[in-house]
Amino acid sequence: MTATEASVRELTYGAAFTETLRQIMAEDHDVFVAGEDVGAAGGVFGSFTGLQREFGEMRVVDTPISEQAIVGLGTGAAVSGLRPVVDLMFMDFVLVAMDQIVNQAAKLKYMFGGNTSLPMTITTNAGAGLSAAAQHSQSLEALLCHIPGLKVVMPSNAHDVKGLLTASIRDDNPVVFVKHKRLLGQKSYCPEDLFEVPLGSASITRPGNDVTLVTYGRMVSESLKAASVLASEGIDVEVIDLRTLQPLDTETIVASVQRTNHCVVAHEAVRFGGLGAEIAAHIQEQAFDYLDAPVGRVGAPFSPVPFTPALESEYVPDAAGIADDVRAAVLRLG
Amino acid sequence: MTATEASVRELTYGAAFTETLRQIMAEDHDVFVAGEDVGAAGGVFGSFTGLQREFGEMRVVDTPISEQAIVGLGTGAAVSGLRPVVDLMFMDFVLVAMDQIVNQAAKLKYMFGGNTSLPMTITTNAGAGLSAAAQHSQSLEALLCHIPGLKVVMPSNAHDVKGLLTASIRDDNPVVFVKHKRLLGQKSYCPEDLFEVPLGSASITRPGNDVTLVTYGRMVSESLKAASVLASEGIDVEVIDLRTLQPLDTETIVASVQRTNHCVVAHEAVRFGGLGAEIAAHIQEQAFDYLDAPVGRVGAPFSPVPFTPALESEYVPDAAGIADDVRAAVLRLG
Amino acid sequence: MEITAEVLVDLHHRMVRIRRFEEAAGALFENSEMPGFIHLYVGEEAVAAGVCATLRNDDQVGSTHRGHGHLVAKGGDLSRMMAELMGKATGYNHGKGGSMHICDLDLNMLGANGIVGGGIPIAVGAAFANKYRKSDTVAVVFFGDGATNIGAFHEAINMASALQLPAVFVCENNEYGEFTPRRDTMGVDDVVDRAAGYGIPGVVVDGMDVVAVFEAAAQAVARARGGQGPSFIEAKTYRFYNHHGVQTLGVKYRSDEEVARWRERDPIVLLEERLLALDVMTAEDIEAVHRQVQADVDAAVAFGKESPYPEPSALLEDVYTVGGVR
Amino acid sequence: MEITAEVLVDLHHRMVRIRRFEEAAGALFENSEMPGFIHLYVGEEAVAAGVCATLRNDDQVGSTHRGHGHLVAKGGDLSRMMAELMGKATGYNHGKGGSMHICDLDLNMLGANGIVGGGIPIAVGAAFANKYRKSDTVAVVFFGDGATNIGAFHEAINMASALQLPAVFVCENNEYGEFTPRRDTMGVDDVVDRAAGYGIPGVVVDGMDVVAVFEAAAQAVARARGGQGPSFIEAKTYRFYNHHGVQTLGVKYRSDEEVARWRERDPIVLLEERLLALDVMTAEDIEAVHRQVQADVDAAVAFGKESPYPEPSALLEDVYTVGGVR
Ligand SMILES: Cc1ncc(C[n+]2csc(CCOP(=O)(O)OP(=O)(O)O)c2C)c(N)n1
Ligand SMILES: Cc1ncc(C[n+]2csc(CCOP(=O)(O)OP(=O)(O)O)c2C)c(N)n1
Ligand SMILES: [Mg+2]
Ligand SMILES: [Mg+2]
Repeated sequence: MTATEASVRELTYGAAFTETLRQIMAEDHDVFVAGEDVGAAGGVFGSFTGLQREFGEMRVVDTPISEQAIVGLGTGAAVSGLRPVVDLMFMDFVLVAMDQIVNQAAKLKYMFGGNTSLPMTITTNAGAGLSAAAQHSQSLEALLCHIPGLKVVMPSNAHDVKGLLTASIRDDNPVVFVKHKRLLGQKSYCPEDLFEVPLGSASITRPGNDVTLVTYGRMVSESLKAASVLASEGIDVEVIDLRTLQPLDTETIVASVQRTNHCVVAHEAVRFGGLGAEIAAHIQEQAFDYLDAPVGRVGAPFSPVPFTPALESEYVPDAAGIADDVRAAVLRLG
Repeated sequence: MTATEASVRELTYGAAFTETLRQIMAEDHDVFVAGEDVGAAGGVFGSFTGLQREFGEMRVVDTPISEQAIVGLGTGAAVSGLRPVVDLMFMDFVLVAMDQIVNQAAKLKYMFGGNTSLPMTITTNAGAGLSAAAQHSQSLEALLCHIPGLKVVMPSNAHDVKGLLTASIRDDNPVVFVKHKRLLGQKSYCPEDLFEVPLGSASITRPGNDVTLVTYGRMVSESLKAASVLASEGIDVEVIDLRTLQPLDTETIVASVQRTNHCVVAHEAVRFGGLGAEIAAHIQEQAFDYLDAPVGRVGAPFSPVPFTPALESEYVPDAAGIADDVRAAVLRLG
Repeated sequence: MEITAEVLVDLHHRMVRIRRFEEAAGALFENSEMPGFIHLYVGEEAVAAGVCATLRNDDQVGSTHRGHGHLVAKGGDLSRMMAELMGKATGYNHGKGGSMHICDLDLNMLGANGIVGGGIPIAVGAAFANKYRKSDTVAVVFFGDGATNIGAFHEAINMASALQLPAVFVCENNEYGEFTPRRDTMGVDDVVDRAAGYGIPGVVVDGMDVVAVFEAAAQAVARARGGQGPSFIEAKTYRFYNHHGVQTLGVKYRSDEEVARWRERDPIVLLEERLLALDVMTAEDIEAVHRQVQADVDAAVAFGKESPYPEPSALLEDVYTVGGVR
Repeated sequence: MEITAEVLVDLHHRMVRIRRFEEAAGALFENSEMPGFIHLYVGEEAVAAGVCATLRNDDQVGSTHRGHGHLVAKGGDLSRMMAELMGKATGYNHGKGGSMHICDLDLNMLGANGIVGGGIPIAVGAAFANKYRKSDTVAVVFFGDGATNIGAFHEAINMASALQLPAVFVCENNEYGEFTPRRDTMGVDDVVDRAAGYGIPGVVVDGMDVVAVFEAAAQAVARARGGQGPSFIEAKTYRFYNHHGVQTLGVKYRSDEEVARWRERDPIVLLEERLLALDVMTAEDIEAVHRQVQADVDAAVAFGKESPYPEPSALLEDVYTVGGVR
């Protein structure tokens, strides 16, 4: 064991979330949490475990089952100068509160001519793979990224959970912070002290020269798996983890594609109209002359998420499918 | 005046909607209308004028201000075999009912393993340009097109209003039928008898050889204006009016681009993450080797819709902006 | 409807079917033999059974995430149910829906629903269709106490009142929404206090007493069937198991004493005591029902286990109704 | 709060300011000199004036699409208001909001809102902030009768009750939602019947009697300020003009007789009769108030007309708070 390895502090993705929240709440009394079962129960995914005991019922608020009022609570409190973290449990429930998020929180500052700020973080859990069926498995980030006024974050590992959550809560805009349910138990490196990963900056998770693989959330690990397989085939993949989806770090993406001349975008969300469409459209605009092949897109097929594991495993994109698309891009005959 | 001109029957876009609904309701007793102020008042845009007098209160139902329950009313009635037309007045209010539309109506058939059909049409009015500000001016079609299970229609003229509305109401799936507020008073050719414009088929509104301009809704007339200007500059533009956005007629688009080798997509919705992104991404996938320039995209900038006409006129895309992007595409130096 | 011996026997049968089905499903789930989330109806059987026994086949039922009991009570096929929970092609939804979306449209059971309150507007839409068709069919919708805090509930019940639809609203008040006590989430003693705000009649019934539920439901259904509009029933009940699955893991949110107190009022035991006291059934008769139902449930489990998963080609089927132009 | 002569004069002044402002705005609108939609408050002045006169500057006000009256009553600057309605850079929202989003956050008026019911959860959030900070500030939210049919209203008022927040819910019951009579959309005689469903006290007041409104509001606000939780006020009122704009075009949805009956109870005239009867003001005093306010309104119109539109560069400003990391 080297010195570096010895000092690596590991935490699960879920625990990183809880620890970060606890540290931020300790340093900033304006930060509070509200949502269904976030209090005594600690949240359905354990994301808020222990916080109510530590900070009390006023700072960790169990609410009625009322997603619209939960987001409104956050919006009104944020306009009043607090820094709310409101939880919507499953990303599918974002749809229940869509008016409050899109018509209200996202637009208030602009409609008010700038006369307010809205430092609210909405936390939620996305993603398929738990046989939770069509109303508890969606990845709906494309809907939010299209809305001016919102920021959208989807971390892929414990380190970024910490850095992005810190930046999100400290940001003066409404941020939707999306965890992936299947990453909650994944352990990885996470520093103890609070730090920020700036919103809007992607990270190059694996440098490479032959093709740029743009991804985020749970598809980062699948992409890295695909990259390993492809490496053995002589294809050197650069993997970019977007981390923040809105604002999108187009500079990092375009610079990479200008170098590799090939690109594939991979996400778990439905392919048609997903964020991959915006990224592909943007790349062909900005790097047209550099592209040796069309920008490939990996995403879920055009159907609701099926319940049965037999179909869900076909539905969710994986390393093998990503590798196929990368091969197609790189090996394309001009 | 020629014989053809003499026989041309003109109707406003809004009147075509009302006439079609009246004709369909007369022939199919399973069709009813429900929504806020659709009855005695005839709808805030006059779209339902006279229908309650003709068909009675049970077939033209004034509802409470309850968008979720309005869509649910349609969904439950459709599952029970009726063919509801439910109105949401402004497209911005789709967000209030987003759970009922996306989590329920769009997915029920699939979640139920196919054991139902859902012949519901949701009608609404989109678009900016009336100084109606950020909560009454949005074009949110990209949100709906991303959702498997929904169909989405946006007609550009009276003829298509009639043909598409007929096809929508007769379709056994949930269809969101989006009118543009600023087109309601526009007169154009419209046959008297009912007919269908099949969902999913685009129309080539103006054939051309140099560049394909893909558009829909109110941007069709702006695109045609741009095409006229460009024609005088020697640029021969093919204008495709998508008419249906989901399912998207990719065949017509790709075939055109393979011929013209240039493409611009224009819509009123916000450019980032708009439907134009999907179309551009798709074209570069399917016609990469045919493209002499990147697919251009025209759309609204990344802000909520401003109230004041001084800014709103800058916000909404127009013929001049479209022409600029087309020129950029066609005149691009390889 | 009168409480004849026949009705009592029928109520008992419905309840036992629910109980045995749920116990089997719960066991499979705890044993990791069943995918996804399941919300068991054990303890609340009297509500679904009492209400559904008053319904005709063509009456519609709207349901919740805790929907197995509603489907069993409406006459659901246990084998197709069990197969669905297991994600099999032979299931009600061909494996695409699972526990949270299980439905039988032939029985007019309009599906469980994963969104709290999401099924209420849809059931009201079914009630509208009944009135529209001038039929005397009634739509009944079940929902939890927690669901009465969500906007969709409010809009839908108000819509039913405004349009005077043939609908019955049945609140299964088990005093918790997941892990949060109801009293922390609303300022009323009884959920039924909300009915007056919609101008519709409401009653509270002992949700552990299936006869009481049956009688209240019979009245509400008759009222709706007679064109006199919607009404509200609050059934005070309790779930014997955890919100999701069987065992409570993690934080304990209900005291052992509270659970024990409710378990003493097991709705099936209460009915069986009555059946014996009234000499409607003997202990042997009761035993026989349990045995027969258990055999049916065992067969359902076997059917589910033996059934195949759907083929991958099913993934993209039934997203749309194709060729749906008439 | 006591109804002193001073309070009466203040109430009168607030009402006249609303009336004169709205008449001017309506005239500009009908004359096509004002863009967009406007929903006038004429006829309902006693509600905003009576409630806002009980408030401190730091108390928050949540509003609706019919929001001018709320802002004027809270002390809004008429010039910045008129400029906003005209879409000018000098307006409250720098022309970006207009009538449906007009706000003054320094006065804690949290903005008109174009979504029916959309402002209610936000006001409840402000009430939460007050409690969180242990301040005795109160959040008041106005909404129409029609808005009480929407889910956001239900969720928000229930949340305020569950969390015992310092909030006051004021329903402006003008008996119509756009062109649809209230009675067609809900099964209760009085909107206040809904308060009991949230376990909070509710009262009905004559919304044309500003003193009655003031007294009810003073009680509700004191209650909230004292930490005793939310309450509900239904003010029966009427809008003298159309839902949107001044004249009713198209279908007539209210009888002339009905409009005339309500106009006879003009809240300003009623108060002026009282002021005269009580010798608090003379006819000349009253006349002077109207004259002075009219001069202010005329100045506001002139200010609005003379003000410049925002520069195109403003289009992309204020979408986000930039550099907002503290
Ligand atoms: C809109 C929405 N919010 C939250 C959830 C998560 N959730 C599932 S069940 C449940 C509790 C429901 O409580 P209640 O309505 O009382 O029904 P019970 O589970 O007690 O039968 C919650 C919060 C959901 N499924 N949908
Ligand atoms: C969610 C939503 N649905 C519909 C509308 C259209 N709309 C604007 S005002 C209004 C009527 C509101 O009635 P009420 O709440 O009684 O207020 P009033 O106009 O009478 O003051 C409607 C339906 C809207 N703005 N928002
Ligand atoms: Mg419950
Ligand atoms: Mg009203």
